[in-house]
Amino acid sequence: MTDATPVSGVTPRGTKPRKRLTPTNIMLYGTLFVASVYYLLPLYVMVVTSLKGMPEIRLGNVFSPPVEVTFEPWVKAWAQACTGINCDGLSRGFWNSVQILVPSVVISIAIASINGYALSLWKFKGSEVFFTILIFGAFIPYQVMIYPIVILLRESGEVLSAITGTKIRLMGSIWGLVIVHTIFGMPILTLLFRNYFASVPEELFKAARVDGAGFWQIYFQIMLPMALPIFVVAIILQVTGIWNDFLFGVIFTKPDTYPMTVQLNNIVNSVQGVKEYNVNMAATMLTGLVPLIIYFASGKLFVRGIAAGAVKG
Amino acid sequence: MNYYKTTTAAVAFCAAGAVSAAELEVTHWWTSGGEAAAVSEFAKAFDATGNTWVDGAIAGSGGTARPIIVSRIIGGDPMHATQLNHGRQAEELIEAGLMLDLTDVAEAEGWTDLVNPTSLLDSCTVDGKIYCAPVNIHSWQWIWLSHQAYADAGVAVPSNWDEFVSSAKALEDAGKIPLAMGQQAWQSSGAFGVINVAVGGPDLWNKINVEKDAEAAAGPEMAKVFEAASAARAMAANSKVQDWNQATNLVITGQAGGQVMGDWAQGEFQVAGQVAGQDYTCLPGLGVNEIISTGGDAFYFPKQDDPEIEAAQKELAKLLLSPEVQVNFNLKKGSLPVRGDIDLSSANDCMKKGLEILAAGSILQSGDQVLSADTTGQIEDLMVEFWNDQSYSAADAQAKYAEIIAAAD
Amino acid sequence: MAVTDGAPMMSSPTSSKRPNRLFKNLTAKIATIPMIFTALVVFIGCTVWTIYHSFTKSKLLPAPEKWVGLDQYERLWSTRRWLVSIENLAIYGFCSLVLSLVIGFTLAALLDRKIRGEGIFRTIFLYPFALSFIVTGLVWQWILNPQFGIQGVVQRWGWDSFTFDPLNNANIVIYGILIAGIWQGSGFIMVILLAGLRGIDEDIWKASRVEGIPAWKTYIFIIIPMMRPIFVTALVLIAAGIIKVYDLIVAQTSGGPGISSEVPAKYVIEKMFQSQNLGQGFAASTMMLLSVLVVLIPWAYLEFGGKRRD
Amino acid sequence: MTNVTVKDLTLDFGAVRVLDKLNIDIQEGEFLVLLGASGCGKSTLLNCIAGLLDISDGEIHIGGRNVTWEEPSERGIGMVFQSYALYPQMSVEGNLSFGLKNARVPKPEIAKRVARAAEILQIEPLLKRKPAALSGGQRQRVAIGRALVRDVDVFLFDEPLSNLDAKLRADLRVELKLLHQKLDNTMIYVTHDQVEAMTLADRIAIMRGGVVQQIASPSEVYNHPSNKYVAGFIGSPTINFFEGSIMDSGGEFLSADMRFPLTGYEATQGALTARPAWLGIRPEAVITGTDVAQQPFTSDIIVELVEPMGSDTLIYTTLAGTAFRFRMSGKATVAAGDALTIGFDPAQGSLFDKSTENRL
Repeated sequence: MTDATPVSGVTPRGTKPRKRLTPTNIMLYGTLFVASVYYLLPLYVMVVTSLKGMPEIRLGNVFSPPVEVTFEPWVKAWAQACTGINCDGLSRGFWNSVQILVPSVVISIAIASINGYALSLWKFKGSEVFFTILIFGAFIPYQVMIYPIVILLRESGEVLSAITGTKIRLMGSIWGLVIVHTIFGMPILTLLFRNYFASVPEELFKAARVDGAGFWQIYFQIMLPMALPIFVVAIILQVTGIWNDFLFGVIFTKPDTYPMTVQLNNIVNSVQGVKEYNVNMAATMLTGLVPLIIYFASGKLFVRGIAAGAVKG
Repeated sequence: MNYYKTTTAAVAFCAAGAVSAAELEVTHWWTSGGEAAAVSEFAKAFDATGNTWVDGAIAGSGGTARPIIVSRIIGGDPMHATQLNHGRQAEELIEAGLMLDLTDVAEAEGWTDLVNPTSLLDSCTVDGKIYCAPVNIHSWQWIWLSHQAYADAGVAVPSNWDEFVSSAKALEDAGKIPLAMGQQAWQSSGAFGVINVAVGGPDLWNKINVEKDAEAAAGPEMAKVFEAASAARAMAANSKVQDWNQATNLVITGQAGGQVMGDWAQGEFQVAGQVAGQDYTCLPGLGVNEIISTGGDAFYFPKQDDPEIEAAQKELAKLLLSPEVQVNFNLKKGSLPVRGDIDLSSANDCMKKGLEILAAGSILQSGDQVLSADTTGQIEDLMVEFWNDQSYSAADAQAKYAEIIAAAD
Repeated sequence: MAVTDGAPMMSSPTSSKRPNRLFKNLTAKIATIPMIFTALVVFIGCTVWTIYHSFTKSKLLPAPEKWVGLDQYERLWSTRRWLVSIENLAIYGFCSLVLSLVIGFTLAALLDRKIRGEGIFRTIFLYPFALSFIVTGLVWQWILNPQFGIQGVVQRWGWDSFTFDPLNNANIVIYGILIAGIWQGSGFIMVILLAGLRGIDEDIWKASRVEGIPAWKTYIFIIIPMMRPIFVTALVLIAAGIIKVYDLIVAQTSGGPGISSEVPAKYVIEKMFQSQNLGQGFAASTMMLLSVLVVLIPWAYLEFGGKRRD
Repeated sequence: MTNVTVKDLTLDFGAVRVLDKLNIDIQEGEFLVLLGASGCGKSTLLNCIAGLLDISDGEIHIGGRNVTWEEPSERGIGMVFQSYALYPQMSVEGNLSFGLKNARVPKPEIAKRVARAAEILQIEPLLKRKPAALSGGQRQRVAIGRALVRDVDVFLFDEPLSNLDAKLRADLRVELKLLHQKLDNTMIYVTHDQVEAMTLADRIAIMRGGVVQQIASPSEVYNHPSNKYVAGFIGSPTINFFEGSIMDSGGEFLSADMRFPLTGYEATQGALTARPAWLGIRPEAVITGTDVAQQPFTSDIIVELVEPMGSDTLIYTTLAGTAFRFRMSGKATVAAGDALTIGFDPAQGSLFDKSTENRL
C-alpha cells in the first residue's frame, strides 16, 4: 500500500505532483468529448446546411463547411417559403407563436402556482385526491382526451356566447389553445410549485396566519416574492414547452393562427420540385432559435430550476 | 376575431355601395408547385368578385389535412370552404347538418346537366340535396415514363405495363430506379389500385370494391394482381423518397424510369417545363386497360350563421364550376374539368388522352366514392406495409386484403 | 405563539356549532377550481367519455347509441399496424429508458468529477432539450439521409460497403428514432441526476475516500442507492414522454418505411380523424391508457402505498 | 515519539491563503482538539491531515511516515463526520464492514473487528438496522465504529457532536473520553464548542484565520491565554477586559482612574514595563463576602442585573467604567440595585499588550 511514496527519493512535500494525462483523465475527457460530438453534430449540420446553396448540397456531404456562404436560405425560410399560395415564410408563424405564448405562459403559471400553494399549505378534504388525479393525468396520453376536449371547447364557447350575448368561439381561437396549454401544463407545474411551497418553513406560514393574513394575502405578500426562482423555472419550462408544441397547435388553431412549429412542418412538407434542404434547415434553426436563446440566456437558472423542481418529486 | 373582421369589412363595402363582399377562409392541401399554381386560379377569380380568398393551405397530404379540417368543423370553428375528396368522407358531416345546402345554386346553374360524369354530382348528393361543388376529375390510372432514363439505358420507352416490366432490368443495369414510388400510404394504396385495374380488369375491380365481394378478393384473378404488385415492389426497392412529387422528380430528372401516379403528376412536369410525348410519356390504364377512374376533388361549405358569408359561399360555389375558372384551374392542375361543355384545345397530349377516354365513357368510380374512409385507411395500412416490406408475401397480403373487404361497410 | 399542529385556528373551541366542513378553507377551494375542473372534467371526464365511446361504432361523429361491445378491441388486436406500433413502443420505451438513465448518469457523474469546463459541457448536453421534436426529427432525418448523410459521407471516404440507413431500413428504423430521442432528452435526465449528485452529502465522499473505496464502487454501492428517489423521478419523467411519442415520428419518418416505425399515438390520431373511425381510435387510446396504468399503479403503490418513513 | 506531525502546512484556495505555515506535533495517544470559530480553518486542517484536500506546501507525517502524497485510505486514519456520513442503504453491519470488504480483509477478521467495535460502542442490537432507523446518538456511534474497525492509530473527528442535542452531546462527550482512555489512540478532534474542547483535550489548539494561536493544555489555555483572542474565546461567561495602561513601576494597572495592583504577576516576557495594555479578569476570579478584605483589589459596586443559573449566579455591574460580570454562588441572594463589595487578585489575571494583543 505504501509503494505509492517517492520514486526517486524526493521527500514528498506540498501538492502531490499529478500527471495531467492519467488514464483516468483521458477516459474522462475522452468520453465527454465524444459525447459532445454527438450532441453538437446536429447543430453543426443545421448551420452548415442552411448556409449552403442547393448545388453544393447535391454534392452530398452534410458535414463539409459551405464553400460559398449564402444567407439566401434564411431569407427564404423567414419571408418567402410557400405553403399553398401563401409565400410569407415563417414570419407569420413567429408572431402567432408569440401571441399564443404570452397568455398561455402567464395563465398556466398563475393557476398552477395557486394550485401548488393551496395544495401544500391549505390542504382541504379531497385536495390530495385531486392532486393525485392531476398527476395521473400527466401520464394519460393526450390522444385519449383530444377529441372530448374539442367538443368541450365547442360547448363552452356556446355557453359563453349565451351568457355574454356576443359570439365567442374557443375552438380555433387563441384562447382555446391557451386553455389547452393551461390544462396540460397543469400537472407538472402544480407539482413543481407544490414541492417548492412545501419546502417553505411552515413557521412562516403559521406566523402569517397568526398575524391574521388570509389566503390571498399570504400568497401575494409572502409566498410570491419568495418563489421567484421557481417562477423563473416555470416560465422557462412553459416557454420552451409551448413554443415547441405541435400537436395542440395543429388541432386547436387554424392556418391564420398557426404557431411556428406547425408552419415549419408545413413548409418542410411543401415540396415543390426538389426538397430544398438548406431552406428547411434554416427554417428549422429559426424555429429552434427562441427556445435556444431562452436556454442560453437563462443558463444556470434553467439547471438550478430543474434541480429544485424535479429532485424533490 | 375573424367574425369581427369580416363584419367590419362587409360594413365598409356596403357603405361604399358595392355588392356584398366577404373574406372566405378556404382550406385545402394543394401545396406542391403545380397544385399551388392551380389553386391560385380560384383565388384570383374569387378576389375579382370583390370578395377575398383567405388561403388556408395545409401541407402534407390529405391524410394530414383531413384531421385538421374535420376537427375544426366538429369543434364549432368551421372554415368557410374546404377541399375534400368527394365521396363518402363528408357523409356524416352532412347528416349532422354541418354542411351548407347548395341545391339552389346547383339548380340555378344547371349543374345536373353540366357535370359529366354524373356520378360526381351523385357523390355530392344526400337525400336529394347537393352539398358540394366538384371541381375536377382526377384519375389514378397513369404511368409516367421518362424518355431520358430509357435513352440512358438504351431501351425504347415502353408502351404498356408488360414492356415496362421487361425493361426494368436494363434500367437497373444503367443505375436507374425502374419504378419511382413515394412511401406514403396513400401512394402505395393508389398504385395498387391502378395495377389492380390494369392487370385484373375493371370488372374484377368493381366486384371487389363496389360489391365488396370478398371471395373475388381472395380469388386467383386477384392473386395475379398481387403478384404483379409484388413485382412492382421489387422494381421500386431503391426508391427512398417520401413525397409523391419527389418521386415524380426522379422521373423528371431521368433517375427513374417511371412512376405510377394520378394525373396530378402532370402539373409537376409542366412546372419543370417538360413536354408530353417529347420529354415524357403518359400511359392511361398502364397502357393495358384504357380506362380512368373518376374521383376528384370537391369543395364543401360548412354551415355558417352569417347570411353575408353564406352568400359569399354560394358565390364561390358558383364560381368554381364556371367555364373560365374550370379551364384555367384544370390546365394548371393537370386534371380534367367536370363540365363536358368546355373547350380544352389548349390542353396537352396527356390531358387530351384523358378527355377522349372520358368522352368514350370508359370510366370507373373512384375508391373514395365506393369505400368508407375507414376501409380506405385499412387498405392503406396494408398496402404501405406490403410495398415497403419485401418479405411480405403476395399471398399473405391477399389474405389480409380479402379480410378487409369482407368487413367493409 | 405556539400553535398546535393542524388544529383549525379559525374555529373557536367554545362555540357549540361546528363550522360547516364545506366552508372550511373556502378560499382555497375556490382558488383551485381550475384544478378541480381539470382533474374531474378533463382528466377523468374526458377519459371516461373516450372509454365509453370505444365500445361504440362511432365513425366521424361520436355515436353513443351504437353500442358494439368489444368489437373495436377485437379488430384492434387483429390489426398488424397496431401490433407493430405496440412492439415499437416497447422497444423504443425500454431502450430509451435504459439509455437515457445510463447516458444521463454517466455524463452527470463525469461532470461531477470536478472537471474543467463543466459549464460548457453541461450546456452542450442540455441544449437539445430546448428544441422541439419536430426540429429534432427533421435534423436527424437529414443527418441519417442515406444519400447525403452519414452513410453517404463514409462511403465517399472509400468504405463503399458501409451501410447505416436506419430511416430506410424497416428492421432498424426504430433505433434511428431512438438516436434522435436520446439526443433530445438525455441532457435533461443528466441535469436532474447531476442535481441529485450535488445533493449528496460531501462527507459521504470523504468517508468513502478515507475507507479507500474506489470512485466507481462508491457510485454503484453507495451513491446510486442513495439517489433512488431521483432515479424514480427521472424514470417517471422519461416514461411519461415515451408514451406520448408522436411529433418525433411524424417529423422523422411519418411511420415509415411502410409501417415499421408506427407508434400507438399516431395510430390513434389517424384512426380518429383520418380514417373517420372514432370508435377504433378510442379503443386504441384506451389500450394506451391501460398500458400506462399497468406501469403506473404498481409504482404508485410502491411509492405511496406503504407508510412513508424518514 | 510523535504520531502526527504537521510541518509548514500551507493551503491556498486560489488567491486566498486558508492555512498559513502551520506546525503541529501530536504525541502518540494524545487527544488534540482543534478549536476555533467557524471559518478559522480547523476543519480544513483536519481534511488536509486526512488527505481529503491537496495541500499547497508543507509536509504531513503520520506514524513517522511521510504521507503528504498518499491517499486518505493509505494514511492509517479513521474519520468521523459531523453528518455521520453513513451509507443509508446499508445496515449498520454493512456500514462497518464495507470498507474492510473493499480492502479484501478476510471475512473472519471482518467479523471479529465488527463485533469488537459493536461491543465497545454498545451497538450490538443495532447491527441489522438501517441508519434511518437509528437515533442521532446511535448513528454517531456507528460512525465512530466505522473508524474503529479500520484498526488505525489516528482518529480524526470533524465536529462529531454538533448535530446532536445538548443532553446527548454531553453524554457522548463522556463516552468519547472513555473510549479514548480505553483505546489510547491518537485523536484529533475539531470543534467550535469550548466545553468539548476543555473536557476532552489533552491539548487544545486554538485557531484563527488559518493560524494556530495557542496550543497547550486546557488549564494553560484557560489560565494563561497566549493572547487576547484566546482569552476572550475560552471561558464562559466571557472574560472581562479593562482597557488601560501599566504604570511606570510595572506594579500597577491603571484603568479609568482605578488602580489594580499587579504584585506577583508572572510576566511571560521579562519585566512589565509601562505601556498601554488590556487587563483580563475571569468572572470566576471575583470574590465576595467576608474574604474580600484579603484581596489585593476591592471595590464597591451596584448590582445591575442578576442571572441565576442554578449552580451559580451571574452578576452584571460596571467597574472602572466597563461592563463587568462575575460569578457568585448559586445560593447567593442578590437583587438588582443591591450594593456589594467585590475583590480579586489582578495578578491572577492576564495582561495583554494593547497593540500586539499578546500576553505580557
